[in-house]
Amino acid sequence: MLILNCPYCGVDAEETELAAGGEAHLKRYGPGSSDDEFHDYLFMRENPKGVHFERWRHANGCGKWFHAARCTQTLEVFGTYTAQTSEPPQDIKDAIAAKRPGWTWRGFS
Amino acid sequence: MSTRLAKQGRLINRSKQVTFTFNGTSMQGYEGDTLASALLANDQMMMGRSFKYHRPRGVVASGAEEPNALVGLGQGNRFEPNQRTTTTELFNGLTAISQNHWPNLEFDIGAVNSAFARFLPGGFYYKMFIHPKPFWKHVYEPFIRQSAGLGKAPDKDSRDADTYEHFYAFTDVLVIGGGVAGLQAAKAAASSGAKVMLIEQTAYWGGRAPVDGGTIDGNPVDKFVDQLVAELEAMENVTMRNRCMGAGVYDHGYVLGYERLTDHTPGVQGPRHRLWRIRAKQVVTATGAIERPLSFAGNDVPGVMLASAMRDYVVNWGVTSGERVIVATNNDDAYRTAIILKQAGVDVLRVVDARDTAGPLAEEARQLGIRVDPGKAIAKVKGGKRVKKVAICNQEGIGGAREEVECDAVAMSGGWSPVVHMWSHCGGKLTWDEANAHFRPDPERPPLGANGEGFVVAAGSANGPLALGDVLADAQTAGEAAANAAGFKPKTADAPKGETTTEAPMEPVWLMPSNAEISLRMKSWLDFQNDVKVSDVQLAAREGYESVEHTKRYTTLGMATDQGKLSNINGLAILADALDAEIPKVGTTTFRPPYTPISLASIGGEARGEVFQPIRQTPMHDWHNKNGADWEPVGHWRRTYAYVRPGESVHDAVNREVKNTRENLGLLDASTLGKLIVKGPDAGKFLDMMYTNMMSTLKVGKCRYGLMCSENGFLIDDGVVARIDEDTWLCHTTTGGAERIHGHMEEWLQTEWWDWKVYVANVTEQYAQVAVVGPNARKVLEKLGGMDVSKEALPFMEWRDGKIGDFDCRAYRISFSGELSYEIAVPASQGRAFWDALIAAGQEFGVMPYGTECLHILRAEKGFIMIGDETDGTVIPQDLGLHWALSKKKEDYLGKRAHSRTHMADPERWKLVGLETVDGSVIPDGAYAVGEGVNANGQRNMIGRVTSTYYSANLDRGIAMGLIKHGPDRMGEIVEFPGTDGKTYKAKIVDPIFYDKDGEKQNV
Amino acid sequence: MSEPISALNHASYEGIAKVEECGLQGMITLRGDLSDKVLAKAVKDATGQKVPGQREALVAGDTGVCWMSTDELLVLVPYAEVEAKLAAMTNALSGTHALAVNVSDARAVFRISGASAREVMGKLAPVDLSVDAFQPDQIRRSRLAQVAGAFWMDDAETLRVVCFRSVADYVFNLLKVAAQPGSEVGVY
Amino acid sequence: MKHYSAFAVAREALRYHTGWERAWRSPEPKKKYDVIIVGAGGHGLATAYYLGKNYGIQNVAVIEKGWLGGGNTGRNTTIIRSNYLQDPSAAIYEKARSLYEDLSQELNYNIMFSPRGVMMLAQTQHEIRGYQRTAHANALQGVKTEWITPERVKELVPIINIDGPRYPVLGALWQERGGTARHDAVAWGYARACSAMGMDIIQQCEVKGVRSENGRVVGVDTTKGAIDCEKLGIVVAGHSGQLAEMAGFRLPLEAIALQALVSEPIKPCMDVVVMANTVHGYMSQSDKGEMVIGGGTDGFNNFTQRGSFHHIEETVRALVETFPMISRLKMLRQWGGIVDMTGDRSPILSKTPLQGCFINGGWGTGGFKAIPGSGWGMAQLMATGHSPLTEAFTLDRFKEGRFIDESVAAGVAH
Repeated sequence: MLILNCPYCGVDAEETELAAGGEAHLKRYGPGSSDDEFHDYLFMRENPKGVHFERWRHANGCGKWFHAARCTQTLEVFGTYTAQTSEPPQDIKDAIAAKRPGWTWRGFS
Repeated sequence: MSTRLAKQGRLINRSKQVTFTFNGTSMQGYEGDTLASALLANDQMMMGRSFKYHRPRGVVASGAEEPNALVGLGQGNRFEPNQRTTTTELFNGLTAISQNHWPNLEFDIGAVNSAFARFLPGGFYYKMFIHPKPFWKHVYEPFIRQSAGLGKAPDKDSRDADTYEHFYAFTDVLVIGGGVAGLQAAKAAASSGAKVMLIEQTAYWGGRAPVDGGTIDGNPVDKFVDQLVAELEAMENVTMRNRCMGAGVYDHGYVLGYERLTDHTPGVQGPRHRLWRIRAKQVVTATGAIERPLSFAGNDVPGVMLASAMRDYVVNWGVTSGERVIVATNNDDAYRTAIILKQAGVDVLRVVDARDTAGPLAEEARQLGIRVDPGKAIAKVKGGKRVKKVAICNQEGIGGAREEVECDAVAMSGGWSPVVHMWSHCGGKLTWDEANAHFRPDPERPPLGANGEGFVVAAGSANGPLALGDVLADAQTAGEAAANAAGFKPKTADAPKGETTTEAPMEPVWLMPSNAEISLRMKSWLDFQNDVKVSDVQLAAREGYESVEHTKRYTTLGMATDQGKLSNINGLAILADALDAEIPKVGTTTFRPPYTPISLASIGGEARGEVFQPIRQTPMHDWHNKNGADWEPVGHWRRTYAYVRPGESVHDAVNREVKNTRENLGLLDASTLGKLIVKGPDAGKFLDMMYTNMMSTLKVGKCRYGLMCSENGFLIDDGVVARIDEDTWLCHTTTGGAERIHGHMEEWLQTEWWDWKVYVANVTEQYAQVAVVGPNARKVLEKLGGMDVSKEALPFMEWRDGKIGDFDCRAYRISFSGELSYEIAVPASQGRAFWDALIAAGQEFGVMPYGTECLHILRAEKGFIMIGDETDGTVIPQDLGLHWALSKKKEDYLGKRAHSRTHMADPERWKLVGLETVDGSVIPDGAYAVGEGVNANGQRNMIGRVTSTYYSANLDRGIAMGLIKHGPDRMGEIVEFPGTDGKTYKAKIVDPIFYDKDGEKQNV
Repeated sequence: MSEPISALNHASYEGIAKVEECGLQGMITLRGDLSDKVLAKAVKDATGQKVPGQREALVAGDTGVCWMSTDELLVLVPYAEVEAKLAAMTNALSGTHALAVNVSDARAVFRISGASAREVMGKLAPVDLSVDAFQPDQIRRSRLAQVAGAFWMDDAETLRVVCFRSVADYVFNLLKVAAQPGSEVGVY
Repeated sequence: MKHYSAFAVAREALRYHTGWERAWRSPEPKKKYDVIIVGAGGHGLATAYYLGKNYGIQNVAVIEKGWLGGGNTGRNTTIIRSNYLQDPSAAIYEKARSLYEDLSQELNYNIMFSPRGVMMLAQTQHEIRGYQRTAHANALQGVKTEWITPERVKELVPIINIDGPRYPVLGALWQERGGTARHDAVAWGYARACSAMGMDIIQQCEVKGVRSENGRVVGVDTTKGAIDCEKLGIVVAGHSGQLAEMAGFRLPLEAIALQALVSEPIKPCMDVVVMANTVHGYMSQSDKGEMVIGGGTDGFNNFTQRGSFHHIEETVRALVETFPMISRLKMLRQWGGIVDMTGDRSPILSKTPLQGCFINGGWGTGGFKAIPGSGWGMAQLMATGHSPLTEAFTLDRFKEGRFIDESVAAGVAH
């Protein structure tokens, strides 16, 4: 039963207020993209054992989507941040580095 | 025999007698008794039968760890199987029945299993009952199921008479366990000002320390407990609950508390159980320790009990478990039992101590005239339903040279194991403690919370220490540590000084005698309820079931209702020995919640009966209810399937509605259709991405039918979109689509196109919407008066704001039936009044309300697709011949890229057509069209399927729509649909529009 | 125009707390840039209140404004005035990118009052309702058992709860169960 | 291999069961095998078994990080059915079900397959249409199912409440030869048979790397050293992604938690398996008497084998509503497993970009019931390069948009 802090309304929301939205920072590929690009965009996921970036919606709350950086093995939460960004902010990356030196996730580290 | 003492019993109130029945016999007990203590007081030692061999079972413990003394409690709608007598508080009128026997407890047919025990070793059923094949299902299994299964099933029609609830609590520090350690830890934590919650599973505070004796700061333990409880109760920041068990520890500091409010006072107003959902920054587990049995032959005979339990029954409830008792031990603590029994006037024949040297307590026992035999062991306990005699031998050796002693009870102590469940539930790791031969929490590897730091601290004997002084000191430290970790500054203080007689070291004894021969090992029980013996674990190891998980599953060790609280460590030790490995190397099985079983009803909480799930109602719900509505759940909504009149079948009603709507006037409650306002400078651009067709070009005042696809290309929703003003659109969605599509839009706006200036609002429930349908639709509206609804003023696919009668409304000239049709939205608060007005005004025009089935048939007659019928999550617009709705002009919209994938562009895909049965019959729902031959897996080749199929009262024949391979190119051909009814339905492929092909009716 | 009727037409129940459906309440969902001065003035004109801060509820009786999200407010006005206030607001905001819609009829409002009011809500919403965590002037959007809802405190012993109209009956029944006699928890 | 029978048990009893030999050997790995299967769960062991039995390939090693059968094989709700909608699913699940029928005799190990019947309740009009569609498809697929009335439902399951206030039972899809089996025994039985064929089951051995030469697999590096092989089968459920990464390709999979629970044992009161998908719960009664209950999955990636409690809540309240008499029974134990989910919730049995390397995974919540069919098809694929049972479940289907979606008939997999 996770608790995530909603960066929009500031509530420490328990899981039942939230809706999980899958992997974060996917780049959308539309018409004109290759089959591989489109396939990876829709189906290929990192599924890491460890640091992961994912989307959540404060569904039973302010209704906003946000991002969370979380460890899939310990469920440790490194931080949450706005959904209006295409990559994790530096302070989140630093927070992860402090706990998981040498971490990488897709292009990020 | 077991009996009640004239005095003693710190927990019972002798002035309050309580009457109860066991297997129909009326018995007496006192307020404060548990069912177990009361039964013992009535010399009822045998309380049940074991699971596999149906052997007689007596109570062995005095608390939550009890594996044997389980009963069926209560009657009728309050009957509950497998209730532990040791945790059941006695009350007047309690009725209990013993379990797993036939015809009765004393004489049980199933006990033949016991005679054949030798032929039924661990895992025997994997090796037997294989031939002949049909026998498993019809002969072997029924017998096994019948003889297993423990408690009686509640009556099939019983309905729980009680209510249940949840409660959300938030605290800085949660302390689980109200013994001296828990109390002290709570005090230490609370001193910091932190919010502290303390829960205890029993009805009293102090745990077992008051029984074990000793002094705290010079006072008797009882006095210390009373003072401390009073002190804590007086603290503003401390919440205390007893009868509230810590059931499970979950991720991010989530803890389940299982509070039993009225189990001991049935019938009293209020909920029976309350399931606490506690969020704690830090959790202190002060859950104590559980004594281990000793493994010797016959250790399962009624009368053989844990030494600590026998002690509890004397001190807490003034009950002796026997008149002539032998104590067997590998540690000093058991001498306390010997001494207390002796002082209570019980004849303690001797203490059989596997060790050569014991501590001062042994000396004390000798002073009282108790014979102590060092280096000795119990070779075998004799007796069937009650201990009769005990054979004593040397601990070293195979158990020869026995001396037999007559007695009626045996107290055994194999040392103590900390209760580490709460520590382990969420991933806390354990470490092996050589000195005490037990697993205890490894402070280096606690369960981790949301911040990646440990969030559980173990305190007192749950953490390893067993001596009173050490327990209190450890609790003080734990309490302070928890408060610190929760972000508070506790006042550091010295723990109160606990003093007890010092004890000599225990010696691990996993088998009595040390090299017991096989005949003894086959009678040495590990799991009393599931009948797992030392020899079974050794057999499992020999056969290669080496992992502790394998052994557990192969022998069922620790899988009984006590989940191995007594048996697991002993079994583990036997396994380790058999594998010639060290115990910590073998490891433990996983500890899973709950600590002890919790009622399913408490998990469901308030969600039962009328609040099981929400039912969404439209403003006209009551009218429908009063007028014969046959309800259909659509998501959480309730919609009317048909309005059934007296003497009518549902089918009749549907046909009546179908004809009347085409011939006269029908009313549909369309309030459940979603209505989303989309507004902003970029709204048009946004809707062009959401819909497959162009919405930005829609003129103000006009409506357009739109399709929505997922990014994966599949149809997800459809509906009519209306342009309200320059930068505002109103999008209709399917019923139940409102929340889904609203979320869908917000998702794209917030996570992909966050720089677009668009706001969305869900106004679905602001309006009651009524479809006024049929040749007389305009007449009824004109009769009510108000806005001009003429063809000229309000043409097809347009909308207007205005008044109808005296109702403010928005009228849409749209049709899902092919009839002259208006959908009229009025404020929900006036929906019912508006509906009533239409019904009244409509009388002269033959008005009838119609339901969802009529709606389906009308649209099918017109070949309109229905999301959820023609679509199922695998269908794309191209399959349905909706190419016209796929904008060629737009370079992008959700689903466009997906449609260009090979399989979606495949000409072999099944395509939408109409289907007309040759004989006019109705093709069964879900029927498939078959082609020639079979595929590589021997399955009949299919070339299509029916998506919607109905009897059309207007056409008086069966009509259907379906997806058929190359369908549109095969007009006029006949395809076959084999039904599950044995018939084969022949249907001609036709155009899907069955009625009013030119659409004249809707354009009048 | 015929007499408008609220979802449960003032139904009420008395248990460990009093539960009442409040009847019709004028409500406007306002979405826009909350830092925008024009928007602030529109809110002020409609309610006399400033734009609330995060999770703030500035409500007096049937007039006030609640923070719903970073770009959304719930404006409360007397039911009879909602159309006029909405028109004025729409007019004032005509130049700016904002959305104001009447949602009065899309909602139901309940009042829970009495010493156990907090506890009744504490059985249904996963929210810390202890005095030090939840106070008058705060609003919380959350879950009431299985449906979404929002609530704030009018005073130390009174909660006002807003939910969707279609589930008013469910929420009322929930509150009745949660307020059943003999179910005091005794923590708040 | 010593033959198991009542006679053998009796004979052993006379010598206190001291004569039983190991069910499977515990060998050290050889230098090289024809085939290495990674993962000694049901699917991996069954694959090895049919490689040996159907294709005579017996120089096989099954490598297991932990203990055989210690993953999802031993954590599921043991339901066996094949009433699937789509052809490829129906084919492989029915193959599995029919193999289960004789598996005890074939393996000489009682896996307790109990064809007690599986019913899926229809509680909405939409479900009725979905299940009637499934019934029609099954008839053409050679899967014996039928649509039954509420009265028949009540007859088969006396404890059910068919006219509950919220979702009355409107009928059910009934598969008479569906049922349950003893999950651990399935793994143990296959393991014993594989070992008897001379295959090596190497437990407590973790694969650390996959070795390949010019695009072809040549072996694996393990905690017990390097082992060579001609062909490699990856059958590791939730850990597929990690293994694939070692083999140099990626999989469209995500690992999430699925939970289940059992009640305390009671005397027999429900003989069939009941699934209620509208309210998200399913229940059967084990031979021990426990009510075995399963429900929904979490929505987020999770490798902890612990799920979120509110799913247990949703499931339990649904079942208490459907079977009111269980209200006062108690939950004895809850647990979680890691399931690997694909984009269409159907499995992947496929060749991979690495020659000689095959993948069997993505079974999501439905794996146990498929074990024999999965092993049969996978063995055929690995031995011959093609299997009609597996051909639809290829990796590239996602790229082509050729999905196998079972959710369409509300027949969610369990």
